[in-house]
Amino acid sequence: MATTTPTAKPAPAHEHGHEVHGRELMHHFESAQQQKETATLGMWVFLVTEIMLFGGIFMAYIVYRWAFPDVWAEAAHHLNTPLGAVNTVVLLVSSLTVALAVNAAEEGNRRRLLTMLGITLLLGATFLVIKGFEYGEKFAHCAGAANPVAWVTGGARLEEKECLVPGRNFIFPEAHGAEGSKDAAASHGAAASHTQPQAGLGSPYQLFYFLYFVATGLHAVHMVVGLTIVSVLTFIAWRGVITPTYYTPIEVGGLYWHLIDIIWVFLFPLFYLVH
Amino acid sequence: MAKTSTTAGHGAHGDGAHAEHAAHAHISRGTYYKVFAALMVLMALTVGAWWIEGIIALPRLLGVAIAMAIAIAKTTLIILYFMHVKVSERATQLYAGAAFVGFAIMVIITMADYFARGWPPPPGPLP
Amino acid sequence: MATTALPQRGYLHDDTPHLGEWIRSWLFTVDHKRIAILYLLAINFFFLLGGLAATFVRIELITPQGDLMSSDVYNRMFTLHGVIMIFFFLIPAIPAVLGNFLLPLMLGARDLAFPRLNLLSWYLYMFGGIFALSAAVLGGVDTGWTFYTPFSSTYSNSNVILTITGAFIMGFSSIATGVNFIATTHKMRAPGLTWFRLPLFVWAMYATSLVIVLATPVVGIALLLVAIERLWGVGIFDPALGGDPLLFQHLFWFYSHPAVYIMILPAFGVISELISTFSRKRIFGYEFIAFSSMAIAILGFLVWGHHMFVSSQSVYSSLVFSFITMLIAIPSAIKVFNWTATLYKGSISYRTPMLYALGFIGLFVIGGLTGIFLGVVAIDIHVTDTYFVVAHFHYVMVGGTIMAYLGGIHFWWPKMTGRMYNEIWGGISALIIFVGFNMTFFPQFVLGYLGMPRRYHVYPEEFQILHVLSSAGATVLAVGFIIPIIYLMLSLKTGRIAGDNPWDATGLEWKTTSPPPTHNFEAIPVVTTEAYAYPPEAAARDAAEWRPGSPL
Amino acid sequence: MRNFPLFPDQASTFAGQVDALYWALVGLSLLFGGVLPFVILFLMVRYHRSNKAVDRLNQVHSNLALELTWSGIPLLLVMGVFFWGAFLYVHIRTPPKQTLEVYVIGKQWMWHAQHPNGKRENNELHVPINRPVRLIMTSQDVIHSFYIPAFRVKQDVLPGRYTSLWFEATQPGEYHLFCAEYCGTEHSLMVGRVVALSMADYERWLVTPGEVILPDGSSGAAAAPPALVPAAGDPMALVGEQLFTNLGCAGCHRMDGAGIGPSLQGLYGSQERMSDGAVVTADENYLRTSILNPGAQITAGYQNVMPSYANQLSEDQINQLIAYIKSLSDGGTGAMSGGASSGSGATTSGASGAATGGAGEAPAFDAALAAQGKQVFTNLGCVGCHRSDGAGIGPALEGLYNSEQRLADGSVVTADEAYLIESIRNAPAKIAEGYQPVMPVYGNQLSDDQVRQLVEYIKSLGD
Repeated sequence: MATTTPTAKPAPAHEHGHEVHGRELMHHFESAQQQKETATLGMWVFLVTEIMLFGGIFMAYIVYRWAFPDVWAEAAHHLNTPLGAVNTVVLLVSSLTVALAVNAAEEGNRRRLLTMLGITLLLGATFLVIKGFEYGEKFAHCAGAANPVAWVTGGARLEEKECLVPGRNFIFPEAHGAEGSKDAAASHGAAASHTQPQAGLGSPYQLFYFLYFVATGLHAVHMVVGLTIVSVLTFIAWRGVITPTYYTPIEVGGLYWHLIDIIWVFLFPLFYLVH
Repeated sequence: MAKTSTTAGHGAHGDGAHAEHAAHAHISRGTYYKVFAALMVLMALTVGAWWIEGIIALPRLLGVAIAMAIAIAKTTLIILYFMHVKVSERATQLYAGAAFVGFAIMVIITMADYFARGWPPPPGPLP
Repeated sequence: MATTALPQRGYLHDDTPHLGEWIRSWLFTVDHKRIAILYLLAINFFFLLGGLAATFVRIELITPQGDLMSSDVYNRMFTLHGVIMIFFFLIPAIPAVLGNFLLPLMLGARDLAFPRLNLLSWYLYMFGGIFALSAAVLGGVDTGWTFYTPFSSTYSNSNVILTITGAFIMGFSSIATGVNFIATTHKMRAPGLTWFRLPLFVWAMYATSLVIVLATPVVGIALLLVAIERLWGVGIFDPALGGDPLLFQHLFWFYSHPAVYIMILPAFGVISELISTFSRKRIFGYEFIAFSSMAIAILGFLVWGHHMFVSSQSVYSSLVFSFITMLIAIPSAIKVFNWTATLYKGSISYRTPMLYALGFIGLFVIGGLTGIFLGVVAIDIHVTDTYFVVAHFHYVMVGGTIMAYLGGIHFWWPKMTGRMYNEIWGGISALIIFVGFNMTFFPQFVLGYLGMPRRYHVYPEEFQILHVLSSAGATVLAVGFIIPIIYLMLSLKTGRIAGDNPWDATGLEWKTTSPPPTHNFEAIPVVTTEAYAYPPEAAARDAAEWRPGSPL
Repeated sequence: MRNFPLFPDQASTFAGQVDALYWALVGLSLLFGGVLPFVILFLMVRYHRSNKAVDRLNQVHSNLALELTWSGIPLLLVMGVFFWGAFLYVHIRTPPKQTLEVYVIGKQWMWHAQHPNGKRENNELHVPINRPVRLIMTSQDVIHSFYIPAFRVKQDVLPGRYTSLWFEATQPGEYHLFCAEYCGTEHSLMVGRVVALSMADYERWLVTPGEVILPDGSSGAAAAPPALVPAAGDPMALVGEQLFTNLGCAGCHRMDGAGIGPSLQGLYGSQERMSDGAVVTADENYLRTSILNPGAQITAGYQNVMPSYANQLSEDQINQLIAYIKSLSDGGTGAMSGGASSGSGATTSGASGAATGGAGEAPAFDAALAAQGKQVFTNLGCVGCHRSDGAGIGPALEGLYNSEQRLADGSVVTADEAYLIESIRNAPAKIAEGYQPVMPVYGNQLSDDQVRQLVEYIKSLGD
């Protein structure tokens, strides 16, 4: 079949150096351009799998939200929407800083690159702290404390029993969410005033919180991974590995960070902004 | 060689897209700032819409549609500009789209079953 | 081709006599060929393990009473068989061994795009395997490989979480391989190697990778949700909370049906190579075979509900799924017809790989046609979850994937090791496998239509004769699987030196030495012709040169 | 040679239809799978390299017409197969209006069935032949699958909802009943038999007492309310009614519609408007939801005040309540109206119609009519005198039907239908020995239908 004619370049890696940046070009690539495009494509293919991974959770979300719209509306009122909104902004800003970091790497501006990566790390950590506080609130309520601080210090108690962490102790409070949405009160507010609190097992309210914890939890795991990646990127950028001809790690790591952002862009309205 | 073959004009290492992007199409910093501003506006819009829905009654589906439209707009901006898909080669663009096609297939077919089946079924706890 | 010694620069060769160094040079290798060998060893180990479990299942079923083992042990046995064979053998078998070894060679590349990711994939596979094995050692798991809720999430008292973790990790190993193959196929092709000059094996691998990448994460999350439900005590598939057990089935089959194509598409690729080479003729309808692979990959995502016809899914969904299932029969049929047409006016030789390939066609036709039975809802209602289904998917998986896997191993054995296997024993074992396979699984079609449900430990007496027949066939089949292991091992020491291209095949992998050097090619080849460009004289010359006494 | 079948029994109306499609497919498969190997064998031998006599030079590598042919013909064939299968499938999934309904509960690892008259059985299912039977099934734990190979029917049984399945048996006999969905350790022991009987045998069987284990694990006789003693043949709906009364449902669900809950009269099968504007059909699943999770769907014009009965009722009790609610509906396809086809469907045909209906089929009794009969019996206050323990001023009616009765005048009569009708309409005509002629003449106060219902009820008390 194929006529094989010897091309210019023999096999061993070190003899590849037809361009100045020989060190970071791996032996099996022909050019830096090819290597960068391959890496980008590979990352995107991996991001496809990430999207499908979260896709399974979104699928479950759609099924149950469609089944229990009232439950969703009531349950979502017990999430801390202001904190969720702040977190969304934090992530969007971090996306910008990552994009600017890639830009700085392209332009060979090491100082700006390090600054941007540093800010990204900071924002990522902020996100996790806020998320942790939100989780803490829910767990504190289960323990009977009014907020996470009170939980640790033994301060203010919660007046009304509430536990929104799915499990044996799950207690969904009587829906005083009725005052929040006046028209909704007509249908399910009345319902709430008559039925006993949806106690423990056996209520679809748990589905909402289960999905909330699983989706945001998995997202938080991705955040931790993302932070690790950005830390490594910061380190190699600090070591001076990144050059205008070789910034593929920043580009590819950035793609991952943006994906985390995209997932949150959907999680935020789906869990916090429900009526 | 019975089957004559054309000379290896293209196809060398990849999809022959090298020349096209040789200069590496590049997104300027100004664009990033503009995109970010747009994201912030969309963010304000989605929270605003939610707040308004709390005051005046809108059909539930409309609320969901607004929130999702805004989320999709944000995602599109991030993917096209922050993730450089707008200036990437064709294969990358294809895969960036493939994920959403795959997800859409899963949702459409599964939900079609739920619609036709009459979901939810009785949520019956058992003794 | 009268070489008498293996080339010194082969990838298998090591300069370091020191044992520790040698082990390290294998365990930390990033060479796709060595990783393929690591996979080969691991996968065959799991195959033997799964086969052992199957042996116990078949022995138990000789008598209608459950007298060899308790029902609990039996359930764990068939689950072990299913989990090991599907997640740790069939899914990675051809891609991770043959694909890993051949894809860069066929593309004229020095390695896969991401060599370290490739090594990571093997480690993930091993980790997943260790989890699954530890689950088996610690008492096993009794849910069946399908892990249906609420049984798996609430009622089973076995090591579900460990097994699920194993399958989950193994999923990431698959994903790593898929990502690697896609990026490699897109970006690493040799100069002149356009898409329509690719060997069909590469097309099949590409289609497989596409399915892996889109489907695997979904089962990952579905299994993860089951594990969380078990750990946490609450979950979204629990009917007590308003959850829907059918949602799990949707998510599970969204992966597990395409997974069937992850198993069979690579086999199609192998068979295309074999048929063409041993007919000494360009494959018939190249484009149709290539596109039918892609069509199967895509349509494969639209038919998962045919596993749920009696699960109380809606009537309309069932009809739509049934309709698309009928459509997917067409690309499979196209392949079979094109392979057959390739034989016409070829110069056919009955070497072992070709015997496997011809056997594959016969068995896959039966497997495919019974698939149509199962796709027709009215018949599926009767035969689903019976031995009819068991027989059907064994015809596709064993008769298809394993036949192709063995055929491929034999075909590329000289390339992988530099030595020939024993042709006589090869032919004998191929025939034994073919006969043993049909003896094992054909009676199961009859059993299935009679109504014998699958996963039954104890069964009504009137089914015994067919079960005994099936178990007897399984013995023959086991012998057929053991013979190749023996003579292939022996060939490593005593096999004839094969030379670079023992089959006179086309394809870039035959342009380099056997075994290939670490970086595959001394010089990157430039491709100027399409795949399988056998000149028409080749076939005639072949026949002219044949003398009585030459290999058949 | 022992029993060695190669093809399953055909014992339902579906069996022949499914098998016809099956054999058609086998034929098509032989056309391809049978011929193709021989084509391959032929080519293999003819073009083997040892054969020097054949032309190898004019090879063909593609042929569009050929490709289209071998794509097109299989496509047409599978489309034909698909439509055949699709129509058959829709037929299999569409039960006729009038069916005999049997409730089935699956649990690890047994099947429990309850017939309309309350008769229960484990791991067996007795069904009449030539009569459509619909199974309404649910599971107590994991997913099971109800499978009768001889009938070619199978349906998964899920926890938390009803699935249904129908068939019409054609051949009397015993057939395998399997659980086809893997359900745990003793999955392969979750088997039983389906007994198809002639209508007369079936009805005789229905009134045969038998011990069963209830789905909650208790033995039938102890756990069930006394009225459920199988011998008494009390309809499921009556147990449901009792439950309805005991739970106090009637306080809100007043039948005149004046209660704070909607009236259940005629509810089953009707279209109900919900408070959110949706219109739902009040089928079994709706009723189930409304009992277990009343807040989920509120009927328009009513408040969400009903407490949830989740965790308070067993699957069994829910089935009984639903059977009762269905019995309140005329238009429904429920067990009651299903059986009452001759009664309510032909009110004008009068006594002769009823009589011929009885004589023609000679059933032991009609469960549905009997249920209505019991209601009439209660409403008229008959039970005040005809106490079942025999201590009343009228004779006990248990075991009366078809027994020899000595009358006050010394003669002996057989208590057949004619005797019962005469005794209702004109009691003093034949007074049982040892009793006084105190029973009023019901003459024309009762319609023919009511009399027939009473007779059926009395028949149901044993023969």
